[in-house]
Amino acid sequence: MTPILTFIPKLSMSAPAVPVSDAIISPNLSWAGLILLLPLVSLVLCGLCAAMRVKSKLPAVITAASLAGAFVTSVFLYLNYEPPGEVIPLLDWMNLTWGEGRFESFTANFSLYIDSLSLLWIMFVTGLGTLITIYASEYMEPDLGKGYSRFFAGVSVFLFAMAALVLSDNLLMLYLGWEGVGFASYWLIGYYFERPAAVAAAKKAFIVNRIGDLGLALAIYLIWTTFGTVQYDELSTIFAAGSMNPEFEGWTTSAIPFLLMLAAFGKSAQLPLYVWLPDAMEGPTPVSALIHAATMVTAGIYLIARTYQFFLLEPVSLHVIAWVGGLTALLAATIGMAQHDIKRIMAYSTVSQLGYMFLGLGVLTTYGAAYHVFTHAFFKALLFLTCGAIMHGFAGQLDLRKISGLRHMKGWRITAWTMLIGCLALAGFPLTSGFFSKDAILAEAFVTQGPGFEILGWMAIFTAGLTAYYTFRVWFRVCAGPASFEPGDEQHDDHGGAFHPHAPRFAINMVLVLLAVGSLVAAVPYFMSNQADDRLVGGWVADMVHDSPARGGIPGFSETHAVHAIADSHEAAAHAGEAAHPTLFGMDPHAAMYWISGTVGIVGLLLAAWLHLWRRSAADAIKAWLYSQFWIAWLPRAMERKWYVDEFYHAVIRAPLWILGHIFYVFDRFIIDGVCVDGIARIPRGVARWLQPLQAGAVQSLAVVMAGGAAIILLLMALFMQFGWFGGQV
Amino acid sequence: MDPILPYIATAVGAIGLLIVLSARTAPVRGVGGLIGLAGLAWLFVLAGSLPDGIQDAVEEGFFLVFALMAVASAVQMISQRRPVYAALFFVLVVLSVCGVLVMLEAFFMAFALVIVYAGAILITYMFVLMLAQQATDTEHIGEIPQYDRESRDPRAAVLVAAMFMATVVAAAFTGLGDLTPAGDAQARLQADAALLRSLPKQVERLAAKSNGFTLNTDLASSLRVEGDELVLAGTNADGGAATILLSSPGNTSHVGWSLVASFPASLELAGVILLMAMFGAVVLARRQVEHAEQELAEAIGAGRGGYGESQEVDE
Amino acid sequence: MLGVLLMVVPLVGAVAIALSPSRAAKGIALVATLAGLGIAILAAIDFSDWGTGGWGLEYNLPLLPAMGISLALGADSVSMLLMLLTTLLMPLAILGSWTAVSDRLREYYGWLLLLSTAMIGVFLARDLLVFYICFEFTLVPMYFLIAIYGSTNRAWASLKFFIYTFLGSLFALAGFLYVAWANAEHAGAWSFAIPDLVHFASTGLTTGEQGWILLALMAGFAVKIPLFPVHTWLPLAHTEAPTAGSVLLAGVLLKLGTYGLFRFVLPMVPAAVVEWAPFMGVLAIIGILYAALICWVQTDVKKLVAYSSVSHLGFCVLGLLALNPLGLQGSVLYMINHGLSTGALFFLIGMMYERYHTRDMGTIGGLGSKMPVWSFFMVFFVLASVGLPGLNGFVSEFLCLLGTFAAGGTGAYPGVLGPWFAAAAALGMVFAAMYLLLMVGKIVFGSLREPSGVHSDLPADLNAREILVLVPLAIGCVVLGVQPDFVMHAIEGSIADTLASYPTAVTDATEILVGRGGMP
Amino acid sequence: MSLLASEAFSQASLAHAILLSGALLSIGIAGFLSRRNLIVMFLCTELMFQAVIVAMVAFGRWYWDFSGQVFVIFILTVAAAEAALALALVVLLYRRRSTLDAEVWTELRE
Repeated sequence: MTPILTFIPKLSMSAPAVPVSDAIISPNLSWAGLILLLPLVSLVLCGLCAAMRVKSKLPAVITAASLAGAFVTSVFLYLNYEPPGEVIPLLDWMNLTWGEGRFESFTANFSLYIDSLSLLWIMFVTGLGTLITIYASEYMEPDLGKGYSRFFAGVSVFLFAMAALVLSDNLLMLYLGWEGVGFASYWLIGYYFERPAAVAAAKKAFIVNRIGDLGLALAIYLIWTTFGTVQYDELSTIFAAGSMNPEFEGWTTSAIPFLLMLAAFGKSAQLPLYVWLPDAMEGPTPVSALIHAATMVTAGIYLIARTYQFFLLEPVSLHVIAWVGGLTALLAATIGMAQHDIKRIMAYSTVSQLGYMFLGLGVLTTYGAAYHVFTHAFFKALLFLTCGAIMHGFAGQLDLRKISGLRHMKGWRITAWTMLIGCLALAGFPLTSGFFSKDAILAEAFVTQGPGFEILGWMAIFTAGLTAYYTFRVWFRVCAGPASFEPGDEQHDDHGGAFHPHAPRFAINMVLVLLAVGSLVAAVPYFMSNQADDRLVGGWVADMVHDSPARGGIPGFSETHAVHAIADSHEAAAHAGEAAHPTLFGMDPHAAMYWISGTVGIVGLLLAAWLHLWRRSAADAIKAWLYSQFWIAWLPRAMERKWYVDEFYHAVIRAPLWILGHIFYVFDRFIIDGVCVDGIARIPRGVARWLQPLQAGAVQSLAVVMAGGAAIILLLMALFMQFGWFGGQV
Repeated sequence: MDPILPYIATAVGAIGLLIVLSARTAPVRGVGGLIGLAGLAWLFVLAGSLPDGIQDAVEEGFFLVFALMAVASAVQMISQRRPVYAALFFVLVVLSVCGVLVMLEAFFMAFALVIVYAGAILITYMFVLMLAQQATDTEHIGEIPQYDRESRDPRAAVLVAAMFMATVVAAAFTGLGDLTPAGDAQARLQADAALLRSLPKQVERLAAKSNGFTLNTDLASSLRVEGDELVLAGTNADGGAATILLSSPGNTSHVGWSLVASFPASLELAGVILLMAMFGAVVLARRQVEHAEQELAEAIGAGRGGYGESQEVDE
Repeated sequence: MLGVLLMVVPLVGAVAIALSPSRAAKGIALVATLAGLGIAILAAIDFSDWGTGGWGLEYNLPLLPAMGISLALGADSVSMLLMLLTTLLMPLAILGSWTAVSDRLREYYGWLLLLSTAMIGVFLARDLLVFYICFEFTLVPMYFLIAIYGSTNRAWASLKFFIYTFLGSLFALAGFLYVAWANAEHAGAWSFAIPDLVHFASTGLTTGEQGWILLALMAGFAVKIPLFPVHTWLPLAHTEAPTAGSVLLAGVLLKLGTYGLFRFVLPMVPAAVVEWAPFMGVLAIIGILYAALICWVQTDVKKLVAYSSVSHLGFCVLGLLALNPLGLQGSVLYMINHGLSTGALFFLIGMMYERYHTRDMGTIGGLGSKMPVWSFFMVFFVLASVGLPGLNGFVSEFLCLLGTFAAGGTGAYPGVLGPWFAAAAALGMVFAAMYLLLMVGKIVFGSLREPSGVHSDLPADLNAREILVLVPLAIGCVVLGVQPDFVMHAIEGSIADTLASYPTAVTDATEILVGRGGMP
Repeated sequence: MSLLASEAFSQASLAHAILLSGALLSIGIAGFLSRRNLIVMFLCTELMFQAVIVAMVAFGRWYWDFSGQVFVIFILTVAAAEAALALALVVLLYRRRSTLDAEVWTELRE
């Protein structure tokens, strides 16, 4: 497919592949700080609204305005951006120098690092943020007086933290954003704090994220002790100086990627640490859409993309990422199939799609991962918002068995049709944005050599089929079929009579339509011509990723150097010439992938249609059969119970720690305090009691003691006179 | 002579004493007594081997007899059930001590002891004993009160006693070596001369006894020791230089002279002590009338001053 | 002159309270402490040696020239900051317990003011005896505050607190006296001035002697910090202490231990510190993880925060033992930050206690809906102590851990700790999130649970006075979180001086312990 | 003229005297500490006086210094005074509790 559309002028710039290291320090761009400042301002204003108990929708307006401003600023920033990227110092935070040596200074300030990768991220973060805030302004109406401003304050904090994370020029400010985003998700998941489930989910989210943050913190320490700096530009100069650098040997350089990976898995809910994301659905739906689908969960991918050079040092880490991503995708997809709550299904689908993105990172196509992030943000946000609209309309009803035939109901047509677009994109229906982005990843899985990447590729394709199945299972159950519904349990304003669902009004519909258009348009960048380098394929997103440290993962660059040991610098290897292209079924892997994933997508769709549209009874029959067969009954039950992962964590980590805590507490109170401290305190009293009888008051006992004492003294003196001190003759 | 032997002897003596004190029946006490005395005798034998050995067997013999008699009666005294017998045994102790004093040529003190101690002090004890032993009612006459029958646990007491004995034994066997003895007769005469010189009046009285002898004034030169005689120089009636012979004073005069010469103040003090003792005894022993238990408690509780102000209560 | 004034003003206040009727006690106490704060700020402004490690507020009144003892006061930037923290917490403590105490008022405020003098005395002391006397004297007021104004079994708690700490500091006295004696032997003349003793100890004493002195001083300061095995008095003392007592105990008294380490142990016995640093580091780490897990299972809120202080100060000690500027910067910042955030937490718990007279998380919960302002502050300060970046907890915790991490022998100050120490301690960050969020989840969020039949004349949510107490602390947390630079530059000088004797002492000692350059 | 003035008073005989006085002293102490009858206790003190007298005279003889014997006189006065007062007290105690048992008096306890 030759690139067809080249209409965005900016892309016509052509510049040599300049190493990113000498980013221009340009303080004149300090207006870029607005992206950070505006959310802060809206946070303060929403806080004031909360203090003044504002009843109107003012907080929503403030937040929407500030996010729109941030979005416009980021677009402007993108428009006059030159490839090597700029460092914009804003405010001093920590800089300590106690010597002139390499490891005797530590600087980490609030300053922005604008390069294509961060611009790509900040644009879709702020863009989606604005849309979702508008959606939330209507969605949160029931809580107008009660928690409205607190909600929007939370959204502003989230956006500030996400911006700080994405735009920061050093790992410490990234860490600030990282924890800030975790805190914001704690704040927003726990929005309905009366509900214990929400509070528990919020706590779980924050703690699991904190485990990820622990990994990031240790990575930062290691990086500073090994490289002496945490600034991106300084790090890239070190990397640009080639890999033969004294700092690179030793166990630290191989530990850093694994710690960064731990952080990414924590934040982007991958296999070991994904348990918090499904529970995070306790929060209001706009939160799930904004944070747990589009922006926050992609932070993990951004981190790995930003620090990709570390991963290139250690090829094993890339293989681990690929496998973890692939396995998570499969696992989440299987769980997603067995759930009934549409928001939980979407949550598991997010985990699964993130698995894809990590697979992309693992198989050296940062471009594929980034592009999938870009498209996924749109259609997943769209799907979440449609679920939100349904939940909002049907008084909290989320069970797909209780609602069907939405497209026939009056006022719900927009929701149904936008949901269809979203489902198509998610399922990877040919020519949709999801299709192109997923294929970019799947193809690379077959191109790059690595341990078991072939199996990973076929597993990913099978997962794509499952994705198509469970997506359309939702759509056919909810939107297609006979129109019938049962209201949910949140009957807060049942003004008598039968409950009739209130369809979403203009704000929600407008946002849904915009997002639907967005997810369709998201396919376009794939077809833009690649300016940065003629060998590039992948359109605009590839250009954006190309100018960033994540360059190593651009198709056309990737297949050569990952395989060889990191003997020579990866710059040289890239130009050494193309190794033979491995082919798949005789065709170029990308082209082949179009056909394979297309067919798999359609097969999944038809399966879902057959089971959930035409022959719903058949679905129930199969399910009953599965449960009846003892040898297979465990499988559906396990899938429905989410493979017992939560119970596993509880049994392996939480319960032992809780018992250990009690043991320590008992140990502390009785052994250390009781035995040691009080024990020692009891010694004097014991000795006193032992000597007490001597003072019993009987005259003669007193006399005996007195005389005895005198006698002993005299005797000792006499004996010493005679025998001298210890046998020495006097 | 192994230096540890005396301590073993002391231990034997102590064990003997322990048996005597804690035994119930007479024969066992007897055996204990024998063991104790055996220990003591062994000690005396060991002491015999000290330098200069035993000068005069006879004298030492008598000394030994008196010593053993003293110790035996002392043991009897503390082990006797009846206090009166204890007092009587104490008289025996005093007598045997006087014997010892005689052997040590302290004749005056021996007899003083008999008179004062055995005579006066013991009689007071007997008197008080008789007073305090009245049986509360007739059928108890002759019965030994409980506090006399059993002594307090003697183990600790005997142990302390043994320790004191060990100290004395240690001193006796090691410490005496570096004490300088009194020296021979000549030195003793010189000491007598020095004593007489410090008593001029006494010398004049002696001089006046021999008729017609006048003393020249300077005693220091005139009183001399020649050979083993004490000589006093002076002028006799007819103006010629003459010396008279002073007999070395006997024990009593020695004691008297040194008492007056070196301890005049203490003598007065002794008198005062005796006076005070008499007053004390009189004040303390004034006829007190029985107090009811409650008044007594109240008196102690209220703490109204000393013991003296008790009210007279009719019989 | 200002130094003496700082110590005298609270005394004058105490005397004034003694003379005036008990109604006026509160007012006088507040005026005295605010005056103290004013003087402290004045002193800070005209203190010229920020960042250079120089000494200001000099004052010297020879008391016993023969023995070289004099009332010598002086403050470098670290002492100045800690003194500012003390003078800030004092008025807040008095304001915080405005309605908490109703009987024996004069005595209560009198003891508080005496405590303030003693604390300032410790930070300003330049003479060993003055330091020790003030260090000891802090026990007396705190004992009476807990014994008289505490809750149920206050007698036992105060007794244990007093004897435990006192016994420990006796060993410290022994150590000090030995150094003073050795100095007198060496120099011929007795002198208790700290600079002389520090200089002599670090150069004149053999490693063996230094080892013993380290043991003695640690006995005194470890109890105060408190370090792991000797911490059992803290939860008891905290749960029984009145609000103001708890705040000052957590806010300042625990810092005396770490200040003691910073001012005496580190500079005085460098060779021994290097030798024992790994052992003490292990103790600190055990303290962090052990106390954190205990916090997690607590039901009494105050005991939970008390154990959290044990855990947090483990980081502070670890920072000190890293023996490099990063670690020390982190630990000095930690002393200040912990004072602010934990002090505020105790205020909040006190306010809740005044309203509901219970601290058991089982009987009370979900106050978010009923007391929104209180909940906001509670969540804010919990996040400050959890170490959320942007607030003060994070900066100090990060620097301490980075210092410990870097103390693996790479920088100019090759330390003796290393990555494994820091990794184990970093686990404490996760545990901190667990127990603090659990506490917030129970008390602030969830459905409202209130003990029945509890009457309190205070309004349901915070009144103006209580907010006035919390706002300065909140501002402090934010400012120190976003702009820690001005503090870090301020204490650079004195940290360099403290570590002056380390590069040499460290290199030969670390040969034994850690292979050159390699990670342990 | 001393009737039986034996020329020398050897160290052994001095030792004998001292041992005798030690024996008497220790028996006195044993008696004082074990017998519960107040009067017998005081008798034991008298016995201890005897021991001292023997020692005094023995050393007096050894040094040929009569202050030893003079001192015995003072011992006698003290013994007499002590006997008088002690017995007065014993009488009082007897009147108070009509028993001579030493164990009865335990009010001295703290």
